[in-house]
Amino acid sequence: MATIRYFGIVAEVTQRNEEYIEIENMNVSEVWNLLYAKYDLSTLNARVALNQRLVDLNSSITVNNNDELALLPPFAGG
Amino acid sequence: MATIRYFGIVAEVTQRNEEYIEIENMNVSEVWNLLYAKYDLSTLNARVALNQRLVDLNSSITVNNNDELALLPPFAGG
Amino acid sequence: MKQVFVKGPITPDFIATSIAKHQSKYEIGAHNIFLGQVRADEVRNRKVAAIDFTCYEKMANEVLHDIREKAFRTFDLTCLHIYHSIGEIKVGEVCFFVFVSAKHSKDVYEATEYLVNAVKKKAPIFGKELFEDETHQWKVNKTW
Amino acid sequence: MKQVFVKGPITPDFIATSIAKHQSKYEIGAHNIFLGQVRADEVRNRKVAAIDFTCYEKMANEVLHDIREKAFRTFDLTCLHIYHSIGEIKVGEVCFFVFVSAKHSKDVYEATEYLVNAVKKKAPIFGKELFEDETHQWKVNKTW
Repeated sequence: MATIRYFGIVAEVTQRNEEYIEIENMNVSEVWNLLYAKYDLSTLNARVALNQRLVDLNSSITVNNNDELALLPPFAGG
Repeated sequence: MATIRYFGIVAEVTQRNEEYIEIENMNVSEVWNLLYAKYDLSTLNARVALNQRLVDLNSSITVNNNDELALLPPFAGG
Repeated sequence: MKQVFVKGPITPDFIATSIAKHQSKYEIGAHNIFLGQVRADEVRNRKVAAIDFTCYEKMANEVLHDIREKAFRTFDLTCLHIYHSIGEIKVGEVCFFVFVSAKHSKDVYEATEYLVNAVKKKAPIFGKELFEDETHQWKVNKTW
Repeated sequence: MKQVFVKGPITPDFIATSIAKHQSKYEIGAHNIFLGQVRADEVRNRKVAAIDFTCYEKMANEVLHDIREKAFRTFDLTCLHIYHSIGEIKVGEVCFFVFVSAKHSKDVYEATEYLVNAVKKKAPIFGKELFEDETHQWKVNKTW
């Protein structure tokens, strides 16, 4: 199971802070498209972090079980 | 009488913080030369302020009685 | 890993204590402090009353570690500290505190500006602006 | 004329109180603070133990008034404060406090640097560095 975490306005839209999904032979881009379709994320201008590092939404890096993928809305610190 | 004020290392050399001198038809440059000769100010790299405004050591501005002339060593605030 | 996130506002007392801790470091000649204070912005006649901050702490700590390392490589600093609030911070309260110390004053200014901008741009911190009328909107940094 | 000169060191408490006073100004989003701390410099094996500051207060107040006016004309600031110690300030103690506040962070950095450098260069403040062995030397700012 991979952990998917949601923050800020993304969590508001998905109505959860995290969930676990079974991953098989999927890359970042495919997981992103899966979640994008499941929730309507089109207006959110989100980014993806794989194991705490930002990666491209279209990245072909493989997502493994035990990985943590986070969907991050615009940063607003400071 | 004009007031002459000394600060920092200048006051240390002149051994006083202020004195009053009778001024007659003297400009800044002449007063400076008078004090320069009276005390040995040669090594002090001082500046002169007339009524709280910096003026050139060679200034020909007239010094009047009731004026305040200050001999200022290098600034060291901050 | 240094503790960056503070629950609730960063108080003047907390800042004073941080300053006092540096008074035994006799090689320091200059400190520069940046404080971010929650502003009562107006958005279409609604006034901000507070910002509720959350963060992705695990990622934020790594990002902040890198930012800190880069600052030490780039600028001649004695020490630096970064603190950011989590939770609801009211207008007028301080939510962000960057503290840079160096031997000489010339080294502190640019380092502070670098740190403030790097945190705004790179740290996964999220801010929900709560308006007086109980509606809200999500804050977006210009650097996004 | 604002009161700039403070007898003795500028304490962390004094700084905290200044910060607290700004928390009711809801238009402020960013503060930048510069603190000058007395450093234990070594000069030919003699170590600085304290600096004894004096000033030509009448002239300093006029100079600082001009510096403050120029800063308000040049930068988009909400408020600014300058404090400088007079008397003997020990190593580790703060002798100089510049406090700049603005709506946005981008406006504070350069203003702080301008103010610090203008005070160092233009204000008639004199510093006698007292060494641990009870000798002394007069401090000279590089800008002289």
